Amino acid sequence: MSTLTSAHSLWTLAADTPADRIPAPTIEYAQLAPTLIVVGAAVVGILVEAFVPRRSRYYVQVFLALAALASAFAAVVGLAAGGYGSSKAHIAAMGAIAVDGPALFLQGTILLASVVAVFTFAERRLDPAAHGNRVDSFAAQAASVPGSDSEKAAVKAGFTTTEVFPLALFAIAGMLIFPAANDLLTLFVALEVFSLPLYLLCAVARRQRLMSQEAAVKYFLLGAFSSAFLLFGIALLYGYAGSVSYAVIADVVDGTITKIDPALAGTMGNDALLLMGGALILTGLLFKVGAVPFHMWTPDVYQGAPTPVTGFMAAATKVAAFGALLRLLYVVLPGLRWDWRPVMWAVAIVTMLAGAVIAVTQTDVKRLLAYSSVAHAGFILAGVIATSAEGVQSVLFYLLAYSFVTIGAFAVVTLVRDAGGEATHLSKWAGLGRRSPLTAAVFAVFLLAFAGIPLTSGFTGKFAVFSAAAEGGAGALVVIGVLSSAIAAFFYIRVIVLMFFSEPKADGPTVAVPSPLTMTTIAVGVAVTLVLGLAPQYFLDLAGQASTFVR
Amino acid sequence: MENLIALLIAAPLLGAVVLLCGGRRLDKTGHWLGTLLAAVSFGIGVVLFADMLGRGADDRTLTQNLYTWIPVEGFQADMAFQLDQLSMTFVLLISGVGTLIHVYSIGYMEHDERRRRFFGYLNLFVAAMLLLVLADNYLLLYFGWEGVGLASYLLIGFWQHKPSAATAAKKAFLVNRVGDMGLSIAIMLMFTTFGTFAFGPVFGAVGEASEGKLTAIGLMLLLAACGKSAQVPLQSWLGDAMEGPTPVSALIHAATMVTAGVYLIVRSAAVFNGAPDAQLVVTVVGAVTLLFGAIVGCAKDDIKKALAGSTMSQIGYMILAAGLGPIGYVFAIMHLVTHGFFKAGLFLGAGSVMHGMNDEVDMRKYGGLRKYMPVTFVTFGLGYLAIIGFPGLSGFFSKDMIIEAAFAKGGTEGWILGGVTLLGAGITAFYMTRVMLLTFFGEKRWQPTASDSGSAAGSGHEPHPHESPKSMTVPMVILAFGSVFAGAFFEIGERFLKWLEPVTGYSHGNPPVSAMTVTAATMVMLLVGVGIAWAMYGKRPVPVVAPRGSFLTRAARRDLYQDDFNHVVLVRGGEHLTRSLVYVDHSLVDGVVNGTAASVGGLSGRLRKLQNGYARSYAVSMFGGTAILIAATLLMRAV
Amino acid sequence: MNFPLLTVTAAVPAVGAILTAAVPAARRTAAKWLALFFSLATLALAVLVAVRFEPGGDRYQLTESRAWIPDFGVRYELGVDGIGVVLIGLTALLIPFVIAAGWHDADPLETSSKRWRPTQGFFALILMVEAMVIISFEATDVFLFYIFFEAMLIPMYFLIGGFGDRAHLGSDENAAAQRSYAAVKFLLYNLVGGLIMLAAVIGLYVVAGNFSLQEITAARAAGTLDMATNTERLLFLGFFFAFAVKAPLWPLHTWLPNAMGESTAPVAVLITAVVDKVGTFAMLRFCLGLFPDASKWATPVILVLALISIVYGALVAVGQRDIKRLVAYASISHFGFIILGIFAMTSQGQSGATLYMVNHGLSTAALMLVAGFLISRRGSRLIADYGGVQKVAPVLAGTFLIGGLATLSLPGLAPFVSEFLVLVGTFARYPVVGIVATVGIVLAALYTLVLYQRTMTGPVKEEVRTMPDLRLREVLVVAPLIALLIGLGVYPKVLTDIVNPAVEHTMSDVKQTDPKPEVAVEAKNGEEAK
Amino acid sequence: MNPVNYLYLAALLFTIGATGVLIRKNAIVLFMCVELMLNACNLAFVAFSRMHGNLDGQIIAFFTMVVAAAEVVVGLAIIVSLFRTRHSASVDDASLMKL
Repeated sequence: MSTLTSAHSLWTLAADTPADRIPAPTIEYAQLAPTLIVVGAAVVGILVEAFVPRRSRYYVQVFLALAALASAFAAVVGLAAGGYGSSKAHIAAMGAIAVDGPALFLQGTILLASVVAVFTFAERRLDPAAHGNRVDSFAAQAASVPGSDSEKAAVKAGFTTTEVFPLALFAIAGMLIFPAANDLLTLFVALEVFSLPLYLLCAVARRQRLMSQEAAVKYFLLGAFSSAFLLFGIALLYGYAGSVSYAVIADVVDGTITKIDPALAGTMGNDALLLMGGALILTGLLFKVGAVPFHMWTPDVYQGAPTPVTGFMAAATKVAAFGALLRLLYVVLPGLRWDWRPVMWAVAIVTMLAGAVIAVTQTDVKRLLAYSSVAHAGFILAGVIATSAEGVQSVLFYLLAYSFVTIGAFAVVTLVRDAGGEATHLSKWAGLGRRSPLTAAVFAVFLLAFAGIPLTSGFTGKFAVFSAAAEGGAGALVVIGVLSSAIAAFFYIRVIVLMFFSEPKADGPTVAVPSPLTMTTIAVGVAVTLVLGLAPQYFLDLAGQASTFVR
Repeated sequence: MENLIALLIAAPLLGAVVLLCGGRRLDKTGHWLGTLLAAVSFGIGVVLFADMLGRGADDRTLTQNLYTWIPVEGFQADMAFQLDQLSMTFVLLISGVGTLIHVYSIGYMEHDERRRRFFGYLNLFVAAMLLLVLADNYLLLYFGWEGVGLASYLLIGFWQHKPSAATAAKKAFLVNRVGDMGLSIAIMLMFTTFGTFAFGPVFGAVGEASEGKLTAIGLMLLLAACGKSAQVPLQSWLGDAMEGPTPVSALIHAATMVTAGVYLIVRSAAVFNGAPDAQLVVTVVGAVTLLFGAIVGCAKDDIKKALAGSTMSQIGYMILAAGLGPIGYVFAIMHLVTHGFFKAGLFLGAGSVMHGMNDEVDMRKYGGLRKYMPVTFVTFGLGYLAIIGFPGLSGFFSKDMIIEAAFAKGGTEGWILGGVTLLGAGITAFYMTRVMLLTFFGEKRWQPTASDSGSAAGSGHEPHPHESPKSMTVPMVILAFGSVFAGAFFEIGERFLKWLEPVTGYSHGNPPVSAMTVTAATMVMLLVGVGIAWAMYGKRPVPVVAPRGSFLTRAARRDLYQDDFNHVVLVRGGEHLTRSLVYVDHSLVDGVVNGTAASVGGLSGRLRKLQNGYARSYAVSMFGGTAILIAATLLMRAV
Repeated sequence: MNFPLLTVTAAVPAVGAILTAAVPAARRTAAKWLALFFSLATLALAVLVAVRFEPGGDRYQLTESRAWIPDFGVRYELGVDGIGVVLIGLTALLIPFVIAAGWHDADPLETSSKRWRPTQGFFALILMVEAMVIISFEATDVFLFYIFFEAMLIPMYFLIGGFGDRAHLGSDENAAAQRSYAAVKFLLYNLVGGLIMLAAVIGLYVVAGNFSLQEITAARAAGTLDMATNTERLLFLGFFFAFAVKAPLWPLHTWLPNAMGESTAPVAVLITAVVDKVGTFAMLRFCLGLFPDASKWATPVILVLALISIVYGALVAVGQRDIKRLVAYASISHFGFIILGIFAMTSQGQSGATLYMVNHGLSTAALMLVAGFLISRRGSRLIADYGGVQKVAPVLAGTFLIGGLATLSLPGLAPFVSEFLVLVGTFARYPVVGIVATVGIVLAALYTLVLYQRTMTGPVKEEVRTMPDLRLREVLVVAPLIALLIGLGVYPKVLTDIVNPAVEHTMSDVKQTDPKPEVAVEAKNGEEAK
Repeated sequence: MNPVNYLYLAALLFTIGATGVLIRKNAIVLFMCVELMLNACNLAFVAFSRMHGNLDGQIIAFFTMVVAAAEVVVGLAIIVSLFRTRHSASVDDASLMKL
């Protein structure tokens, strides 16, 4: 910001000043390492697509992606260990990006989730081999028309869409920035950076490509629509505060800003700008977290997208979006607490209830999980509303718990297959527990975690969020949350009944035996679910230490 | 010495356990074992009795405290026994008559393949009954009280393959349960009033308690007594109870268990003395039952049911006497004992008759049996004379005493009660004579086809009456002796009065009329009763098929419609109630829950429709949502 | 800290569950014996607990305390008072019988696939339930208790829904549907109760800041922790609702008949004799301990509901056509008595209620298991399908009768003691309630005897003519239960001695003293008053 | 001229764009409407930048254009592939997934 004003003063002066007077921005590369590593890897990935022979691309890409994510996570850990999460937390890159507890915690979560998600991306054992080539769940050639000769040729030639890995890396990079963004511009750019690749990833399913493309279109149009709202909101806030930097806006909102020029004085008075701007930005973020009434894309997109992508999206997107939401509400708009809290109350309540209620009558596993994710968004919002350190802590913890359960659940969904690919219709899951008890048991664990049954991470998270909300004085919200989780329990249990208590169908689906990749994903999911359920203290501490924003 | 008390109960209890758990291998010897153990108990009783006589009138009470049964803060129930003259009387009666009936049953149940279990139940009964009379606190008494109820249930329903028997057993237990409710409430009242329910402390503190409380306790005890002793309004089970084997009817439903109510009231003398209103109710119940039973007894053609009616009526005498207070307690017990002898004798006689007649019970199908079974005839006859109060026999003394006592109550009550008892004596004479005539006199009326009202043994061929085996006749003879001499024995020198007086207390009261006149009146009633009976059944032949009879007769045959009342009001009503409740449970209580679930489902189905698959409608919802969001935020600021 | 006996007691069955589940499909019998062994080991440990426990000592003994989730103020705190000891004993005692009785209930059908190992699952789940029940009897930390109170629903749910009664009405699909309906109903009822309790637990956390039962109780007593009246009442209701569903109290009872009707007899015993006791136990320990004033405030309503349960349950039981549903409604009636005793708030009432929990466990186990044997023979649960069994299977009939007599609480059998104590305790404070409750003893006789008469007596039905009498295994299951019923009926002292001190503590929690009798009597035993 | 008028214009354009998204069928047109909304935002940015007299708004506008360009690439790719599959660019035809 300072640079810009100075630049502006230059600009208004005579043009004879030498350009070298513009000070080069100082970038703390070390502290931005996680993001930079991922972006770099993504770029390299593009080059790999260009130069590495097709045969070996898959391996290179997988290795590259995993290495990048691992090292990025290492960097995050290093930063956290270096105290950037707590004592040395500050704002880097000329005020564009915050390096603080929440940012690092969420980035760590996103990276871990992405690692296991990439495992499912790389799974090549589930689909039967086509012409002797092992295939993953992505289209041989996304560009070719489904059922066309070119597609057949591509399949015959054993093409695979290895581009998904760089795309995923780009998306991850955007997600890493999103919760750390410290001015609205960065927020917007990050949003687009992680949205656009996701749109594409939705479109490249190998099976049921029509649905996949439809999902992509819907996601894209609605996403663009929402980001337009977000952008307009940014514009209004900028108009209100004369800056897009969180810190400045916050000061203006509080009225604690020091130097007030007449223009600012003029716009500052106009609360409409502030409120409408805030509301519009909230719209954009609530769209990403899938809160009612901005949730309607979730079921369709979750169903249409390739299941690994769905899992990745459901987990990582939520983490990133909620991170951004937290920062916006806790850093930029705390001064407006009394304005947005009631509204968010309403949103949270509607989200919890609608998500739970509509899920009751779903007949497709992926749509069911989509609606359950909506309901969970409502629960997390309850924690967001607490506006307290406990609130932040609980939300961070919940996101950690939730993302692994989600990825695990969708990974299990990829295993249950019949002739037409994944058998996602619930009726096909009947008697799964009889046919392959282990798979069913694992899925049951995830469902119980979703339902918030004690001894699973779901319960700990729910307790954390609700107790934070209750301490924040939102008792009624807790009661409603409890009721809606009762409704939610009903449909999770319906699936369990279906799997264990109903007789298997003769033409029922088979459970594919996955490679170690997916197995790891599921195993990690189960492990995290149980650990966070039985001994959550360490992670609660982590989240607790990470629960203060830098401003 | 007092350590023997527990053995009184232990012996038959052991018998019950061994016989019931012993399994088939005891089928051969079981009945001997059972009889032996009952006899052992009687022997111990005699020993204790001798010891008791050896001691002075005031230190004759023995107590034995085994252990604390239920120790809870403020609530102490001991497993403790108390043997005083009153208990002693019962111990001898129960174990004595009990033993005799064991012996009798050996013969009577010879052909029943479940005889072993029968003896097990009998022993169980004896043990429970002894516990009842030996307990030193009401809770333990309650233990015995329900114990005899169980034994009675098992024995009435002994022939369980007969639905009628099973039903009768269930009925008996349920009606008794109603009485038990009274007993338990009485105990609770004592606990809240005195903080204890052991005889000694309670009776000691009666003085300090309010009369209201005492009356309440008294009435509850009376309710219990009504249940167990088949007094109006809880008398309905006794008639049906005759479904049980005859020895059972003799032991449980004539001699011992049914008299437990009398014991309870006499035992609680202290309480009742403090509650005159309760006493009045007792006398009324007694008087009503006295007539009720007698009338029913007049109309029944089933010999056992007739005797059952008479039992009811005789116990009515005792209850009435007990209700009179100190004037009557002693005579209530005395009549109880004598009645124990002659009524048991009568039932055994009836049993012997049925034994000879293929278990035919309809007296109209008897007739002229005195030639075929002389021993039964004589013993039954003596019992008959005793019960109608033929001068010199035991019934004469005991009943006479009660009638006198009733008059001695004084005032109009005295006159009314006295009148009732006199009338009762007359009716007793009538129906007993009727039984006698129908059974043993006249000419034979039995047909080749015996009805199937008997047990499985009831087969279709011509019955050929015969005298019963020794094992059956001997007890009858002994009981006949008892019924002849007991009364006189007790009465000479007022032995019985002196014996019990320390326990129950005695006051002579003020008879408005002299004992002689009362006796004279009784005799008159007696002759009238016998005369009418002779006129109706002795002179002219008795129709095998019962005539329709007068309204009163028909009413009496149906137990004065009391059962029908129960059936309509309680049974039917209960059925309707349960049915409707089942319905409520299913459709209302459950319906609400299922309804909620269903409505959630319906709501879900409707909301689902919003997801119509059109991207643009999603956009609309987003747009609308945003609009609302903005509006809301602005509104928040506005207000 | 010395040897963590309580943890071990709860851990042994859990370990057993895991091992049993791990037994390969072919070695079914091995799994059964393994499960039985572990349940017996648990019983031994439970006995050890009872031995180590000094009735006169501290309120909570054998305590353990470790940090668990400081952020939520949650500690891993265990400790038992007399009530806990007795109930742990009951649980550990009944499970072996449940296992032995269910020996063949989970043998796989020929049709089912090789990978499907129902037997291992069945016994593993039973042991898992045992572990969770035991630890919830031990927990003195509200959160810890809640965790297992909720978690035990899951294994129970699979036991009900996964292993139905082979003797079902109608077709297989129909039965499967009925079964999963019952299971779902069970789970949803209890889950809703639990979630509402969760709200209350969170509320308690907000108010008190930690979950330690002892600390909170002490603070309440000392007055350092005062709740607003309404807060306390709301929290109480939240807790009580969950326990009332579990107990179950009218009108939250309708899940029990379905659950007991559809599940196998041993599982039905597990539900009503073991798991449901957690509800009543928790009322005694948590509702009264944490919210004494609110408990007193709510007493009138609760007493009325309990009365309704007693009478209503009994009457509906009379109207049942299905043996197991009848027993279920009988249990509802009995739970009414237990709750009555708890909230009468007299030492007799509460001792009675505690004994009642044990005795009802034993009596229902006896009755239900014999009923199970009966049903497995004839393959029908309908009362109307039986008749005259007593003729062909006297031992079965006899044991059935004794179980029934225990259910109608005949003196000399254990339930009488507890029922009478409850009645006396209630009567002492609320005479009218006490009198109405005594109606229950008549109705109990009614449904028991009607059941016995219709099934066991009368002419022998054709279908039961060939019915075999109890086998040795079955006798071995029933005989000890009956022995216990009689033993505790004539000598309940063994239990009361352990229970009484705990009850005194509870009474002091709620600051209640027994009503004094009108007339003080100096105990002069024996001699009569003239 | 008062920069506020530009804001009004921006608001108007944004609304038009939004309305277009809601009422038009063709995916391309829809997409154009979105672009219109983004441009409205740009206009607003520039106008505010003028009012506050600092450069941020204008710089943001450039960013927005870049982002919009990227969006076009992705968007057209998706829409085209959809069109080639279904031979129609109507978003209402793409409604396989519902309820």
